[in-house]
Amino acid sequence: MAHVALLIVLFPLLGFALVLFNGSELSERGAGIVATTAVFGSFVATLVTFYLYLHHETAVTIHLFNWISAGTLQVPAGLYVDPLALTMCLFVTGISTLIHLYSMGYMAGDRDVCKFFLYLNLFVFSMLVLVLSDNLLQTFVGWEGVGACSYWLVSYYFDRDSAASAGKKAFLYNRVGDIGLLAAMFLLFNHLHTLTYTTIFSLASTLSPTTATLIVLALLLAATGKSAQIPLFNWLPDAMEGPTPVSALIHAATMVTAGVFLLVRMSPVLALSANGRATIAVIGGLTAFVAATIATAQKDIKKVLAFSTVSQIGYMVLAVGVGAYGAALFLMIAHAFFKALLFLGSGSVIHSLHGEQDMRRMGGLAKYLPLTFPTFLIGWLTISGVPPLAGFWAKGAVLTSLYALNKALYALGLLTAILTAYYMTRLFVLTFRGNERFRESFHGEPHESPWVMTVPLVILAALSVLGGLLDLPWLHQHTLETFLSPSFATTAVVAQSSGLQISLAVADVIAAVIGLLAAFSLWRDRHENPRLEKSFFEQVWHWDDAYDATIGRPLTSLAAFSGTVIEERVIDAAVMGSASRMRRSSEGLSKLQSGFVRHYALAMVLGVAVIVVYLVAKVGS
Amino acid sequence: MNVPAAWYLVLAALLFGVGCFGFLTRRSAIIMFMCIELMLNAVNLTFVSFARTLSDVGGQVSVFFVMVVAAAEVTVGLGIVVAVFRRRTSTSVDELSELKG
Amino acid sequence: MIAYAFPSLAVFVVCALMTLGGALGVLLVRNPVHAALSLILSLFGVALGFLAQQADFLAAVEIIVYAGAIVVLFLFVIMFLGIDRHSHREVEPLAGQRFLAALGVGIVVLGVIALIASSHWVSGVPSVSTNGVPLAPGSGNITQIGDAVFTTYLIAFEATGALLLIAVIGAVNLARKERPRVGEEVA
Amino acid sequence: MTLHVPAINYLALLPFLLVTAAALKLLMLTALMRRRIATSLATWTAVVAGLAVLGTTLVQWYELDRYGSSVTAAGAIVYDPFGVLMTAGIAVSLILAVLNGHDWQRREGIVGAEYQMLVLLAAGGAILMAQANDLIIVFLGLEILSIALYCLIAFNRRRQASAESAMKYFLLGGFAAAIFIYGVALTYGATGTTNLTNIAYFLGSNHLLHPGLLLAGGGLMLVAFVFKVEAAPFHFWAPDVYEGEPTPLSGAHASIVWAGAFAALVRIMVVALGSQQSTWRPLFFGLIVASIATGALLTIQQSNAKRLLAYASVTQSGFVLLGIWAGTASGVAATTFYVVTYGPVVLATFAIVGLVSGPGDSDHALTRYQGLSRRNPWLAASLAVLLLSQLGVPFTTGFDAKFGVLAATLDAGNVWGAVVAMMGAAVAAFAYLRWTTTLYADVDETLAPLVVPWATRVVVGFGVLTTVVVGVDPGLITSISSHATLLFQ
Repeated sequence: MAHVALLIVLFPLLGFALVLFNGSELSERGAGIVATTAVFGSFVATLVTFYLYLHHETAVTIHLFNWISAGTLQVPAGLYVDPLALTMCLFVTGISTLIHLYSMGYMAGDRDVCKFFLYLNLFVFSMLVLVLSDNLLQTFVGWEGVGACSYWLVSYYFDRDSAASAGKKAFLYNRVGDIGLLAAMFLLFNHLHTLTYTTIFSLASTLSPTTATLIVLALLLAATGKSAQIPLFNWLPDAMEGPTPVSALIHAATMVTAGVFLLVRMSPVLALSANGRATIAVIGGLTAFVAATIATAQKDIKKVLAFSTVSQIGYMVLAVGVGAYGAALFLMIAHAFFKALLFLGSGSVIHSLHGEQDMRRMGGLAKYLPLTFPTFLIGWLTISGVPPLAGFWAKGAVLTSLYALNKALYALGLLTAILTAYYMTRLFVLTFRGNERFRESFHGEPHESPWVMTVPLVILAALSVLGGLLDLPWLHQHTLETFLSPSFATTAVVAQSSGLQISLAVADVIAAVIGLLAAFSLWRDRHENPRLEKSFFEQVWHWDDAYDATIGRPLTSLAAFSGTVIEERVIDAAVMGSASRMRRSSEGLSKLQSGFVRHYALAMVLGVAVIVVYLVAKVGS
Repeated sequence: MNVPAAWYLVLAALLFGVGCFGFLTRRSAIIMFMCIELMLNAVNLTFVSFARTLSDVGGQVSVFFVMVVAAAEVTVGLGIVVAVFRRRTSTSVDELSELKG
Repeated sequence: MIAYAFPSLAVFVVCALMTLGGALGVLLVRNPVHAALSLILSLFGVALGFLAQQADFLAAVEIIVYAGAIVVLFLFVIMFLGIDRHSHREVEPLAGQRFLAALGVGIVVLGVIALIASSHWVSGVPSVSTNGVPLAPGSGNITQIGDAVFTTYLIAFEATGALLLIAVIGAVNLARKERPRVGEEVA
Repeated sequence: MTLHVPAINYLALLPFLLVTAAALKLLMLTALMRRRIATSLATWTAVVAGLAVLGTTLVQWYELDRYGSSVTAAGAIVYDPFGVLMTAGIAVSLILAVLNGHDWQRREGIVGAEYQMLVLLAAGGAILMAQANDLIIVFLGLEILSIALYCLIAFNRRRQASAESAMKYFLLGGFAAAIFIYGVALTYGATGTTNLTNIAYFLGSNHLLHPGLLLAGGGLMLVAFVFKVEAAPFHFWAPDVYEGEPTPLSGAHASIVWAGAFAALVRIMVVALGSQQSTWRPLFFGLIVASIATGALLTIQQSNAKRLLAYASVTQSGFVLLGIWAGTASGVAATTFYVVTYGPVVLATFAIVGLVSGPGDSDHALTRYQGLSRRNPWLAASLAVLLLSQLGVPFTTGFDAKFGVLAATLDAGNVWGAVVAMMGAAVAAFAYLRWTTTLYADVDETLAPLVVPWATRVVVGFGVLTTVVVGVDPGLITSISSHATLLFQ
């Protein structure tokens, strides 16, 4: 099992190396095939590991080597294969394979396709390192790797200003989150002298409640950065600037799930702090709701999906906050299926219209896209929570846990469910029904995408339909929940009467139907936003403006002040010119390097003189 | 009573200083090289003076090795001087300042 | 005032005059040939210092090896390059070099003398390498040195072999006129 | 009278004897054969000698493991794991330097075995320094090493730059050697012996009330070593000499010379003068700060690859000195690790530098590296890895080495040294990264790929593999170097 588990990580690395070193010789198709095969190999290795795990039924730590060994800091590099890591790996590698396959069609003819696949493989590798790591530091390496890759991929079209600045924004927001992870690591190491998960878990009970709360809050900060939660959620919609398969990869399988994963992984620490968990739940609930409202007003098809991701991740964080880890994971998997489906479907739509992303210039595409349309239909119904698709069960699991633990959060969740159905229906109607508005700007016939793009759509559609089977509420054994339970510290036990369960399910369905009907009635024959949405939601609750007003603008004016007043007289020498200062001192030093051998000898003699003077002073004292 | 070794030590230190100063101020490679020989001889004198005070032959043997090294160094050093200045009319090291920065 | 034996005092004064005078000659004269001759003077002074301090063998070697071989080699190269007419008496081209050199060297020399003096000129224990046997005068000196070279300093003596080997290879390689071209290579 | 020739452990001396014998064999062949001997024959002789030394060190290591360390040949040679490990490092560097030289000779059309002979003897000098237990032996090893280098630097007499750098290195080297031996003389006066063991014993059993003489000796001896390892302000020769000398030799400076000089420095400072630690530590601190600051500042504006690497090694040597500053077992182990792992990296870097410069070996502008990734993707990637290793990126030996010395120096209480070192590393990072990005810069026209000869392939491959494999799993070398403690520590 150890060797197979190692293969999970090594395959993408191998693909990365192959593409890196043969980049100039590989055709773009060749690079695609190599990269896709590598990730597929990783998926197969995961399946084998999974099979082996089912026979052993114990979590395994695979020690690779002693990475850092300095005094009390002992960090081995290793893999920790437990149900949580396996589950993550399964859907990360599986969905990544499909996205790789899809990219071969989507990116065909783009420049630097090799580089694209290079980053893609590295991305998957980093995510697997993150997930399979047996200690926090190694997770951090993967965490940073994912961040760096997302930066490269988001600013892939770096000659577009918006793409470059979106990349930077993603990077900066992530850095803020990283501080959280670093702080958590320092705190843990300071108190427990270890960064290895299993040791942390066994020692966690020795942490004082205050420390535990601090650690949980630091972890939450980390998660808000990576998983795009309030207050650091803004980068994710901007990250749409990258190519669509990248969006799918970031949103569905990797990256954004990392934050939730981290929280779930640290569940034994979370268990120690009720306040910390409550904060998590509130942040998650708020994000889910706020992002959903924003999604109702976006014009760009990918922006809607982006905010929908933020909202769905909010659900997961909410579930983690109330201790329903199983439900969070269930939603994560279901979300991976249907969000990948929706993104790839939207990519197919954009592809058919040669890059058009504005929904106002779409409409009536159903008949042109015979495969994309039905699969997208399934995706839409799944995320809206229509039974018996995966979304219904997953969201149901979250909402059921919420109902038992906190009625207010449950109400918020249900409201968000209505909004979800609403904005997704709006998106669907604007894209596939109604008049063919694209005729105004697009000349020619939209065409269906090639098979490499549609096959992943079909597979993902099938998964979205069947995903609910993972955790049906009336199967008490052999469900995802029981499979995962060894990885969780404590699971919120939600023992509820089947009658209540059924009525909750009915409530979910009603929420979905309300959203669907509202959207249908509103958007059947219009395509412009009403006033309220336009002014507030479309502008992301003025979130960027708020940052701009509270942090950006004061800083700008302060900068202007210092630029005109302070800088010239005071700071110029110290701060602003530190680079040029360094260059100047460098030039000064290099003048000493005059080429005259007697100057060099003089420098030596003066050096000796300093030594002698020091020694005389030492002896004299 | 004979002159103490200390006098010779001071003499050696002064000789070392003269050699050192010559190395820094003379421009001919050959004369700079001679100055290094002066410095080595100052060292030899120091060794011998210490050998006398310590009544130990080790210092004298050290001088022997310093001389061997000096001979080897001179052979190679003058070889380099010849190789470098064969086609020139002066041996000034200040002309060798192409490499810098 | 301690009265020192006149012969030793005279020897020291002569030795000091020869040594420093020769050294200053190297420093000051224009003609490289004269510099080499000044060097010989200085080396004779050092040899005198050796003689005065019971290093008879070394005094002989100093004159044979240094004055006889090394300085002759210097003279040979000076003649060979034909630079005996040239001198560097003009102004020092490197600004501040002389002043800084004098300052640095002055500090080093005075500092070292001060440091030696602070330790009362010597602080080691006598006769370590000869196991308590004091320095022998006259021809006994040669025996003692020979003994030490083949026992305590055996490895050092062997290492000088490698040193001279390099000197041979290096000098031959440096003095060779032009290197042969690739065509001459044989397998 | 009878002469009591001291007992000699020939196994301990075998590495030195092997390289000298190989050089002698080449000399004999040159003298006896009518035509110039083939470069490949000379190369293989030297490589086999290097491999034999490596094999010998392996045997020595196991023998030492079983029977413990000792001194031999009347206490002049020390036979301990530290010396053996340094010798092994020198042997590896020797092999790589010879292979570098092989391709260089091919490019320049130079035949003959002089290069190999001199490199072998230089390695012999370094080995002697690493094993020396007597200041006279250290001096002789230093001179064997230096004189061989003087000849090697002047080797390519077609190039004016080569002659200039030989002259500079020779004059300054002779000057430094004179200062060193004066220091030895003063130390001799202070302790009555030149034997390191005896010095340590003398200082251990006597408390010097007036240590002025000893300190003057120690201070002057220090100068020669920091001159050899390019520590500021004794580093001025380095960029000029690196630029002018044949490129395969530039690698030898920071590998073979470093190993010898640092080994001797460790022995003198930690073993012989360990009791004076409180005095020499501030001196080392000054050297560390000066080296790291000067090196880092000067690398950032260099546009010549070889000069840049010369300044970079000034910084690196500041880092190594951090380990000696600590003077503890872990400090010595970190120093050893640093020196032994830095050699292959720097030699592989210079192998690529020589290759990119092409015939003539004179144009080392960084602009030549533009778009190397298009011409030779593997070569560019290797160079990137090597540069990142010198920068100290995690998962390379550079990181582990820097981490080791920093940890050791922090353990010994040198917080400021560590701070300066990290700031210096950050500044120097700019130069390495600029070079690395040059490799991947877009160029308008793509030149034909460089042909990489087999010897360069071996050197680069070995360097990259070492830095990555050992970098990812430094356990083996770390444990070896922490076992390589000094005999009298």
